[in-house]
Amino acid sequence: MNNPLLSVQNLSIEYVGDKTDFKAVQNVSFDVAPGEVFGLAGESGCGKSTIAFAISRLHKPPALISGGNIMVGGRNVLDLDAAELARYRWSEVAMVFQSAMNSLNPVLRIESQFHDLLKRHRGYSKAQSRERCAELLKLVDIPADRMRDYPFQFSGGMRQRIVIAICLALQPKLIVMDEPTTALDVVVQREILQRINELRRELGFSVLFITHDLGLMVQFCDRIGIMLGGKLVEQGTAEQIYHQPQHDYTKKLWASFPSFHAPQPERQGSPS
Amino acid sequence: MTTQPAIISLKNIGKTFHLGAHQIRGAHDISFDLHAGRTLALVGESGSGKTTCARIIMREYIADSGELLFNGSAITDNSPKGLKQYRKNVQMIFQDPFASLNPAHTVDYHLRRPLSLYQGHLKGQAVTDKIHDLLTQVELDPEIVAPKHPHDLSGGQRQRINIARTLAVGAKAIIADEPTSMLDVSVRQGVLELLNRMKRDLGLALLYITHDVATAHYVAEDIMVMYGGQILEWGDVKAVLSNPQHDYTRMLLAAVPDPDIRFDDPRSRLEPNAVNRVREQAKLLHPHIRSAGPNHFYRHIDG
Amino acid sequence: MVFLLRRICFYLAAFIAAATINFFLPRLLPGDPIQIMFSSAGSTLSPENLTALKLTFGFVDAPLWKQYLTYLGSIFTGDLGMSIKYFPLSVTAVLGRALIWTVGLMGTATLISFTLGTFLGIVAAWRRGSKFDVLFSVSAIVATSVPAMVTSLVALYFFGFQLGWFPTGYAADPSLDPAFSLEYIGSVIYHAILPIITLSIVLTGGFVVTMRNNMINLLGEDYITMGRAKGLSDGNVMFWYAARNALLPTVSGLAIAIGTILGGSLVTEVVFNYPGLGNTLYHAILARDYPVIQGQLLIMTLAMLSANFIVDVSYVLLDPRLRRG
Amino acid sequence: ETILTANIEPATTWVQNFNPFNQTSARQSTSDFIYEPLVIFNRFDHDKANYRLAKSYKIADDLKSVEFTLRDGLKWSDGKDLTVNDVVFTFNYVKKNPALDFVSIWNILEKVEAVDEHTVKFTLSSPSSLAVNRLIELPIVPEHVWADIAEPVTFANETPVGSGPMTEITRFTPQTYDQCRNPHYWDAENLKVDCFRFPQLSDNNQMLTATASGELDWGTSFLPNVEQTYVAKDPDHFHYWYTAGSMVEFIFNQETANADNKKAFSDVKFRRAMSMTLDRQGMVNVAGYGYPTLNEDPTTFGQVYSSWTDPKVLEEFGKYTTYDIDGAKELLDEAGYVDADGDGFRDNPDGTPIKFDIIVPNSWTDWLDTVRIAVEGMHDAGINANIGTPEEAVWGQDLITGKFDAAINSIRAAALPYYPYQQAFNRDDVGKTRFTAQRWFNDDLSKLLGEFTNTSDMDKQKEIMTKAQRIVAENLPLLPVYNNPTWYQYNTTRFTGWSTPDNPFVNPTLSRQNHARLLHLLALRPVK
Amino acid sequence: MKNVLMGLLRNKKALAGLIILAIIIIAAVAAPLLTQFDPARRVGLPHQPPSADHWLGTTRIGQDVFARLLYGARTSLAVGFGAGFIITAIGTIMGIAAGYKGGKIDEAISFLTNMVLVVPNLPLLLVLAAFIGQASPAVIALILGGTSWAWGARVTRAETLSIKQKDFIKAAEMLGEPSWRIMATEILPNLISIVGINFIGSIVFAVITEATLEFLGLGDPQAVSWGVMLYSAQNASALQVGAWWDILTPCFALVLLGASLSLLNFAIDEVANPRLRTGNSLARWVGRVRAGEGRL
Ligand SMILES: Nc1ncnc2c1ncn2[C@@H]1O[C@H](COP(=O)(O)OP(=O)(O)OP(=O)(O)O)[C@@H](O)[C@H]1O
Ligand SMILES: Nc1ncnc2c1ncn2[C@@H]1O[C@H](COP(=O)(O)OP(=O)(O)OP(=O)(O)O)[C@@H](O)[C@H]1O
Ligand SMILES: [Mg+2]
Ligand SMILES: [Mg+2]
Repeated sequence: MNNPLLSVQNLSIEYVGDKTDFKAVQNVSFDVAPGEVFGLAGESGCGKSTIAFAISRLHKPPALISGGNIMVGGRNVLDLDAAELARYRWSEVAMVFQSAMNSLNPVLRIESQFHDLLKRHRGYSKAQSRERCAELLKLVDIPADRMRDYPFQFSGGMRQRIVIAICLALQPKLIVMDEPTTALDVVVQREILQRINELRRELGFSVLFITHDLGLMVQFCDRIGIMLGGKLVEQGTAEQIYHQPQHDYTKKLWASFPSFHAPQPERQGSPS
Repeated sequence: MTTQPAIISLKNIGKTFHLGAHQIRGAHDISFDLHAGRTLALVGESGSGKTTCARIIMREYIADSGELLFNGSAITDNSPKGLKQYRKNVQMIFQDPFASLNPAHTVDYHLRRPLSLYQGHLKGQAVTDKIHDLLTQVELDPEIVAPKHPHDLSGGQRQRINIARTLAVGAKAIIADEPTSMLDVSVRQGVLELLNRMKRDLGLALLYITHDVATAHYVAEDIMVMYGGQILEWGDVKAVLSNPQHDYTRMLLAAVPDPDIRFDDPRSRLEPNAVNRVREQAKLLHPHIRSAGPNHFYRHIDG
Repeated sequence: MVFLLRRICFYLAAFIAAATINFFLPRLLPGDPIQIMFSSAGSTLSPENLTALKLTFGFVDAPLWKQYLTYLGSIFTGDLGMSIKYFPLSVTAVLGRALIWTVGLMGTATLISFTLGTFLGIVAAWRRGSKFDVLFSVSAIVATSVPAMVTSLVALYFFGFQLGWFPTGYAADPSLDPAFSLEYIGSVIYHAILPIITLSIVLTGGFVVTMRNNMINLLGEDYITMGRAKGLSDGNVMFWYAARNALLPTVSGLAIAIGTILGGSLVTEVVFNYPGLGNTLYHAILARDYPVIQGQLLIMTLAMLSANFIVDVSYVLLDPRLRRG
Repeated sequence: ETILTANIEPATTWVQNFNPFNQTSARQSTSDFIYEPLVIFNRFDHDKANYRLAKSYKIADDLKSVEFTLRDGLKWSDGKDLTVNDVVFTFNYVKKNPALDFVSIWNILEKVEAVDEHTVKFTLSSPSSLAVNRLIELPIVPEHVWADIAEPVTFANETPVGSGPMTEITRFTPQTYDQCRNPHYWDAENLKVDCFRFPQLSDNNQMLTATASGELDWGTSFLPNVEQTYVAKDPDHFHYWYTAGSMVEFIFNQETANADNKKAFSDVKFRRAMSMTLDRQGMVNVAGYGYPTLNEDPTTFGQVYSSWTDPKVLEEFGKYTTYDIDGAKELLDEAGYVDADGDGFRDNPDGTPIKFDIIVPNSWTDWLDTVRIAVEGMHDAGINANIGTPEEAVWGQDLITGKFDAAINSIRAAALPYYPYQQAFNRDDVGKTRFTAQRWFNDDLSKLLGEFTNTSDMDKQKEIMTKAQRIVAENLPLLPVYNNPTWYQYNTTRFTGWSTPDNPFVNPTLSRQNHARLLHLLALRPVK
Repeated sequence: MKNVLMGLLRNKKALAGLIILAIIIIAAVAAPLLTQFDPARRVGLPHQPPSADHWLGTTRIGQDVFARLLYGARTSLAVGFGAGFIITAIGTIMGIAAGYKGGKIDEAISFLTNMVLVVPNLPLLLVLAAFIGQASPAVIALILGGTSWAWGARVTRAETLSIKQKDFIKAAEMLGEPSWRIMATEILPNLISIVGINFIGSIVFAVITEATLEFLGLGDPQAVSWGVMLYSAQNASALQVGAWWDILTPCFALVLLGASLSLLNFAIDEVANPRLRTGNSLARWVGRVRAGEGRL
């Protein structure tokens, strides 16, 4: 791929244990092009979040990046020093976490969760932050006058949308979404992803989308990588993954996915 | 519908929660039957009242209005003994396999307790044999699994233990409240298969509660779509899903991920305004019931 | 608001219950308190003499329930009777005198230990597993298990007697008259340093451990990670995100800790001859000065209740979820 | 201005109370220093009368009345005249307010009247040669102040008007107070100290610190290891002298509720044996740091009244008050106290068990240690004795009410041996004081003591006491062990003229019981 | 249960705590073998410094400090464990009953608990001990047990409330288990670490409080215990006269016992809550980073 926005190269990540180490990510490589939605699928514990964390360099001991590079916009993220890292985070890569419920600070008003970010990266005053906050909330269909509320006063779907608005605040080139909608209803989930899709079209950022719902993934992503036990076992366009799955594991995943839209696909493999 | 007698029937059940000044409609005018050898799926989004229905059936909540019938007769005995007698027949499988088994006890203990409570005639070796049977029935290796603690087991295995536990009681009806939503995609199928088999082989009546329309389609004979405490549409699974009548049902189905229609495709699009409108409307009470086929009913939106 | 109202009702009930216990306790236990009280002074007193004295001090032989009602009434009017040992001071005056010192001592020590302990706990949690963490968490654990008297005795011995850096008693230089002068205030501070330090040592450990554990539990939360992902400075995330939330359970722990603090300050005051409530209580007990003992328990309970109330209020202020709820 | 810093009483906080009738919470510097006595008898100078407010007194020949003559020109500290009317007022005032009468003076008094401008006459209810000692215990207060006091018992007398050398409270804080010279003091020319300063000290350790720092001129506290902790700090100026004070003894309650114990307690052989188990020297050395004065005198007189002791009595009964475990065992065996039930302890001759607690105030550590040593000895002799450690107040009450088996107790030392005997063996005092706690009485003894007060003839008195002491030594109702030390440290840096072992002109202690402390104060001279 | 134990044995802090505790217990039990002296008797000259005869010197009246230390450990341990047991038992029963039963029972127990919590504990104990008079260690343990359970009850209740929400409790109810059985066999085993922490914390509290009461002179001065040792030493002005062994010995013993138990408590916390753990993995992690095998 020419000039990928994100290029993960031979990434290996371990969790250091008391006696032995656990290799959570093994030699994973993939690229994400500007404006592209790249999906990472795989079952629980296969290392998806571990990769997502590494991209923002959020890991803490005992996680250990034991090999590989993460290139964003041509720079190796792993080589950034503390100051560069602070600048890099969120302004280049923003992130939506697994649970919408808990990724907003429960004791801070929504506006101050925008403000601390904007102040840090842009040096905004309170008034400026408030103005920007209003704009952003409008983008995700939340009335701007609610910015003085606390997170617990919003429903789960609204909270997730607020997080997305915060993600957009610095106009990052990449947004990492780690199972952003698992806790939500299908309808809400659809509304949110639809909104993200529109915003992506509008603003041109790329998305790294993590989920274990293959159907949703094919619907939303341009390209998809399938992970199994820390390894990236298959990678291709959504089309390919859906219609011509190569790896046995991918096939098995499809088999266990009952779709009611399409006529039932022939089931391969036996249910476990 | 079917000719077999209903094991459990709900007749015009209503339940309102009072939270200080305001009220929440938990269930309104709910009626349905659970039949032996059949699965009834109850779908709906979060907060629509599914669990409330389950709890009313489990007699954890007392309904404000309406009747709960067991084997065709209204329940009158509210003593602990009567409750126990009832629960011998009606059991529940919970959503979170990690929380529904006591981490302090072994699998063996989890199955031994219902046996000693409900199959008191079994003694000594007979109990152990029965536990083996049960575990084999849910496709687990008794030798390996019985002595283990829950945290040594995977989510799918735990859910199987839960199923075995209801079998140990000897229940005729099982309420499964989102039994697979916490499981990995790859093992969900297995658990559902197992439930299906139990239904077939043992003639159980199953209430399958889920927000995942796709799996409901896969396991159930009948389906009910719930919103705001009301059942908006119900009937044969195929009929309802292929020919939804209520706007809300339509919207719900449209929102189910479909690999064949990408987001960029205008067909997939849900208009936010439309969504809100449907939601607002579905919240209202709809007393008029219409039929759209021999086994397909819905609440008609007036005006 | 409903929450606070409920609490206030509880406090009122608790206060009356405490007052009741307070009244009946000495009367239920063996021995006639009045006899005991005067017997030490009465080695040559004739019975007539004793009776006259008792009457003067207001010990009447009314029926218990009547005494109880009088007692309850007098509590609410703030009249706690006369001290025997410190005659002619009223109990209120004796306690009032002592209260200032205890409040100063405990207040400062609590403030220091809470701030320091919480801060150390935050940093230890943030740098979990580092040398800093190991050093401070282990010494905090050890510190929580050291009795206040041990710390006080050892500090008194080394810094008071051996090195002579600090005075070994009193709340101020006895040769100075209480005044709002630099000299006097300086002397008060100088005399308070050692007791405050020992008391703080006793208390800090607990705060370190609670705060550290609360913090560590919180650090796994998504919003903390989100704070870091936002590129906020470590300090910002540590204090604004993590510590603020971790503080909530610590603050409620503080309410319970007040009891420990009172106990600790009692021992410290006795060892350092600091004229606070604890010391007063101790000597009142030795002298069987029942009116003072009763008043003291009451005032301590009242202190606990107010501390709890303050904690309740600050809890509401700290946690927006309670404010609206 | 010369200020003398002294430790007069332990306190956690000073309370301004100078009511001379108050025995519980008034400052101990009230009597003598603010309210000067009529006369002070100096025990250290052959009980010589030092005339203070009175310039003389006279006991009537029939011993039925006493007349005191006041000095001329006496003034109260506010400048008003001090007259016989004040004396008469005071005694009648106390009669009117019995709660003030802490010396129970009206038990022996019939009436008080002014004979003339300078003379006041006390008529006694029965003849007594010793009434003077009691009369002078009551402080004389100014009529013009006290006549208007509505509640004299609770009156705090914060700004006292007195007759003594130190009447002016110039400074009073909870932690220190200054008591300064009386501007109208009649004996001002002998008074060279301008002010007392009393810092508040609450326990041994604080007193030690204050004394050892040289801050105190006059100390009256127990100091552990005084040579090392005090004298060594400045051997040229820091001194101490512990004279023999109250007599400490073990007692057995003759009227104990425990019938089995009572059998043993009432047996003089048992008491003698118990007395022989007491390691008195050990008690003095170990429990008392060597400060108390050993008392192996079966009459209990000991060193304080050594001039009264009959050597024959000592010879005859002295063996029962010397430490001799084997002797004790022998005596017990002889008397039939053997271990009947095999529990390792001796029982009564009739087989009933003996088991008792010796009670001691739990915070009086020297006594506690004394009892420990006693119990060790009793165990060695096979007696099941234990320690009971109530609070001081409870101990006092138990002794008064008689709810105990055995105890350690003390009797105050006074000018004559008559007083301790009168205190301990006066049947009328049962239930009123702790001194009669052993509840042992003897009619012969009572008669002798009655005779004693009916004569003022020294030889006659001596004869009576010789008979009395034989009765006591023979029956051994009190098991003397030592005399408590009277604590006294003095610092010659700022003042001289102290009473010392070389010049023991006065009982040196500053405690309230010692009226001669006033004489001591007047002898002090500031170092220039 | 087994896991907790295994976890404890693997935890360094727990191991240190257990070893110290074991030494103290052994010393207490084997006291007659370790010293020939009677702790209550005078066996030497007053205030002798440590020597071959008297390993830790003698007290003011010539008792052997080492013997008193050993026998005193018995008292401290007995009071600690006794009171700890009572406190924990009452606290746990109250806490579980309030948390599980809810409703009126909860309200009553919670009120009682909060009541006890707002009455200052040490002052109350002081008054009680004084009124009872020369409280023996056993009496002190009883009073402590009766007045100090509230904290445990509150914590247990809170934890019970969260366990009660778990589906396995609901499952047991659906099975028709009687409520006593749910409390005893479903809830209690899951509270094991809380109960453990409560127990050990109560022991520390009881040991310290008993010593404090005795130090203040409200105990039985005859008892052979660390608190009485402190009291006697303080009364004899041991520090001022330079007899440091007399007063520092019980101080040190108290600190050691307290520290060992607190370490154990901390470790239970760590075992129960893996997040708190700072095990070997961090050391290994640091090693690997140093070796250049990786970064964050
Ligand atoms: N702090 C940690 N210490 C040790 N192992 C860890 C740690 N965090 C994660 N792991 C392990 O690393 C593996 C990968 O975890 P990761 O969170 O990346 O999985 P995931 O694919 O995101 O799963 P899920 O879909 O459940 O979120 C898992 O097996 C997990 O047990
Ligand atoms: N005990 C209760 N007290 C008050 N309100 C309740 C109670 N139980 C349920 N509700 C309310 O009743 C409504 C229906 O709840 P219910 O749990 O039945 O929904 P659900 O469809 O099961 O949702 P989910 O999919 O999230 O489990 C919700 O709004 C809920 O908040
Ligand atoms: Mg993940
Ligand atoms: Mg539900």
